[in-house]
Amino acid sequence: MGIIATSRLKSPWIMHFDNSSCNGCDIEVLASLTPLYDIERFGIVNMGNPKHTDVLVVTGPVNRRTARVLKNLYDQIADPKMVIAVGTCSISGGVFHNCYNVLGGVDKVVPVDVYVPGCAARPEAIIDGVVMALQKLAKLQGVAL
Amino acid sequence: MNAWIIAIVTVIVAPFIGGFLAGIDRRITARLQGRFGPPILQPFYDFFKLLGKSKIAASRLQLMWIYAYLVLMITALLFLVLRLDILLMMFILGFAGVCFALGGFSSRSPYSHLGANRELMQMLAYEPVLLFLALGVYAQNGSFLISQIYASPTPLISRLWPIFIALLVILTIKLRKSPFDLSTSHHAHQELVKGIMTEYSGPYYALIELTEWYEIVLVLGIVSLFVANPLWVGIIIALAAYVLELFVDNITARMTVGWMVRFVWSVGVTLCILNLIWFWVFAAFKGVS
Amino acid sequence: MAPRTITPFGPQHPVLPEPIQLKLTLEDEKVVDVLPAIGYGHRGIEKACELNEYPKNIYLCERICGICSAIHGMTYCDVVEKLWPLEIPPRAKYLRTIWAEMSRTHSHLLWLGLAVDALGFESMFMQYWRIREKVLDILEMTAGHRVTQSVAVVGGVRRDIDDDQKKHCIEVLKDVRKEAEALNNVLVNDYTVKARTVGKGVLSYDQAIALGCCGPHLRASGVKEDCRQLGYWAYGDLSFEPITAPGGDTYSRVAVRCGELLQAIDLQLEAFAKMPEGDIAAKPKGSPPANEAATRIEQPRGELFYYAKGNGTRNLERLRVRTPTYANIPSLLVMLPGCEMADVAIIVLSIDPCISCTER
Amino acid sequence: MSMLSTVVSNLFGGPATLMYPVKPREPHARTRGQIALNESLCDGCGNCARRCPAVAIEIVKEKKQWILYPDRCIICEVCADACNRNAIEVLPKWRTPFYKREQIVFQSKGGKEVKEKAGECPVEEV
Repeated sequence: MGIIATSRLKSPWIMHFDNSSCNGCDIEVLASLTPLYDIERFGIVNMGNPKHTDVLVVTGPVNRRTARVLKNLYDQIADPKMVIAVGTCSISGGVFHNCYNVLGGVDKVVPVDVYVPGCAARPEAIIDGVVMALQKLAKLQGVAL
Repeated sequence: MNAWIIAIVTVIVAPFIGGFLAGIDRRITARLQGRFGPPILQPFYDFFKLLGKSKIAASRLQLMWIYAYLVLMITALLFLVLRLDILLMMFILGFAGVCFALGGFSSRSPYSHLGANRELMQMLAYEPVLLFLALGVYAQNGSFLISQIYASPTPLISRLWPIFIALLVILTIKLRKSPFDLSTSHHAHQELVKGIMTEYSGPYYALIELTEWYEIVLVLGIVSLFVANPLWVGIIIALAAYVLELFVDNITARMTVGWMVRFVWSVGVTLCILNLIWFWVFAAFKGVS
Repeated sequence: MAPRTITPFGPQHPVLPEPIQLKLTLEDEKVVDVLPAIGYGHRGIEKACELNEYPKNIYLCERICGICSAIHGMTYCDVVEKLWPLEIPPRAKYLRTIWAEMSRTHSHLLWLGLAVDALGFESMFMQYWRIREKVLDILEMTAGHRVTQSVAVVGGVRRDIDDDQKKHCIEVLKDVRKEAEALNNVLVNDYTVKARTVGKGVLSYDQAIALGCCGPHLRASGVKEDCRQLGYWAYGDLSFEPITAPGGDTYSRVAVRCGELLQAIDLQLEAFAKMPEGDIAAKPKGSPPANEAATRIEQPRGELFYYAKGNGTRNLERLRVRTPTYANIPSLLVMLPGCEMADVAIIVLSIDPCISCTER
Repeated sequence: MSMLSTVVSNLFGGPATLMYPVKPREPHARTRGQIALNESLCDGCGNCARRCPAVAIEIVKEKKQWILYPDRCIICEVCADACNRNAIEVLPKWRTPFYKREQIVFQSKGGKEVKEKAGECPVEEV
């Protein structure tokens, strides 16, 4: 099992889902794939398909319509899976706290492992967030990162 | 007895070569795009991680097709390394492709269906060239046996270079590189998500990756047949062709299925037919028979 | 007749980073019908703006859209200023223009990257986004954040661009212009890109007007209309002509945005050269009076329309936002039927969809 | 096909990647990363909390506490502009991600008296 546990930490495939966010964090998630940040250095690939994903990256506050979609996507991901909430509004609703269609943070619908604050979260912070998610996974598995 | 050892060694070593090549592919692709790129061993990390994921299958049937795809691909590779019949190898390879497409059809996802449709269209494009290649080998050596290619003093490329060019074209399809990464693409920023592979997850997706590694070795092995004597020249040519594909991948956009079939049939198949006609006319003038 | 399948395109899809669903009815690979299902991005910002005190709404309006957030914030300030009415200082006008054009530069670079990515041209996507990082860097240097600039306040702008920053900005912009021009030449002349875009998703001149399209999408159909021609902020002092293309197809839209990218950089350079000295903000007195006002601003995606009604208190009576993407979505119903599944991604992206703007 | 020159120059020009965790990027002076309170200057007037668009600041006047909710803060810097005593600092370093949503409590020391109106957090009715 050792090699599988190590490999898990070296190859987190992410899927990005945008629940009604303002696009700020979405483009920052995309920007972290591009040459200047290049998160593929850590083996991170944006798969865009829940069946191949390990880490669900969620941006934006959950609203009444995307809550069902988010739950559905989370259920389709095979274990072990992690969820990262990127951006202030995906953590708590942030500036949209008094919008009538906003339920609040992502953790109202799916369990969140790491919260990446920032509005919009910087690519560096997103990299930090993924690394912290991996550290949590490593701790759960009892292997060193 | 000797054949058994070669077969076992091939089955074990080929995935390592394929995975290593895939890792180099990702690194070079990243460098071509101005990025740093993942570690060379990244495909292996991906593979083992996928093995450790929980098993979710959209349908039991697709698993059968995936196992068949893997077994047939290994069989085709064994035909190559054991220097058996090239025509039969091409048909086994074709059968493997059909199994993969049927696997795509056996779940209900529309993306998977469209991907499988495109996979069949891709086969329609590359199968004729592979068969013409087998015919060309027969025309030159009078035998379909790969061992004859190795025994023959004149390399295939000296007379079959048009077919070699056609093979380079379909290599793009086989390696799923742009402009022909239609049924599925490596980075999945595609209108069909992951196309034919959309519905596989976890260990089953790892099996597909494993099969792809065998496939890389197999198609590069076919390329290396063109200079079979000495073998190292053939291997260098195969690796050069692989790097060429990486460049082509990075300087072209993805084309459509119709364009691909038109292009391969008009350029690839025409080259193959002209090659064979020229070959036979040449032979007739020489008065061989 | 081939069997029909209904393929959901979205709300989660790797090509579209945003939640919009298109129910595509396909015959094999041919799209025969399309039904956009929107509402995934709806938050209810207009209502929330009525609950908030009016200065807070700047930051809420900026988060209508993260890509053109500076423009949203400044447009909101613009419409609230019209309630008094309040004249902003000339330097603030120039600074707003510069930040708006900087947003346009990064938005168009972003769009060009996403569009070529939808064509499967990953290496060019990486190049456009690499250049874009330079623009984001000067945005961060001048405004304080890469994405949400938060530079607007009612009465002017919050931050000034000093001489060192100005010099650095001009340097970077010239560099970006050179690189972007080289890449644009590659893009518009590339055979594979042409093969995928020429003649795809055609929208004629009359259709574009009848469907009420706006922005580069409209100009790509040959309609010479640009809100910046109204001369708001500093645009009256700057010389530019709207860039149009006659084709009305996806290729024309790519070409128009390539041209506008360079034009936006030229406008910034011109604005930097002409920028006067002076105050950067006027202080508004009290609350907005009971009055109504509307404003039209050219966003990277087209015409942005804000309507505000004050009632003399610190809250607005009503705020109405009409965003360009919302106006452009009906044109999808004309462009998509008849195309191939492979072209859906690029045609949908060719209107530069910004779903968070659309649904607010 | 003219992309070839670009990819070749990329291949030989080396990657443009900023090796982030090893070599972080120098932040600009104006960068809004996170906010923090200079506790000695704060007098608990509540301007910041009243103006915050995201209701991220809470002031408990009895305990002289200034509470920041980092999960709500959108780093718009309005609080820093609103503060009459320049007690709120904007640091260019972004806040590190966290596993749990926790509030950050600053104990204000300055301020002779706590004004009556302080601590009125505008929690809007929805």
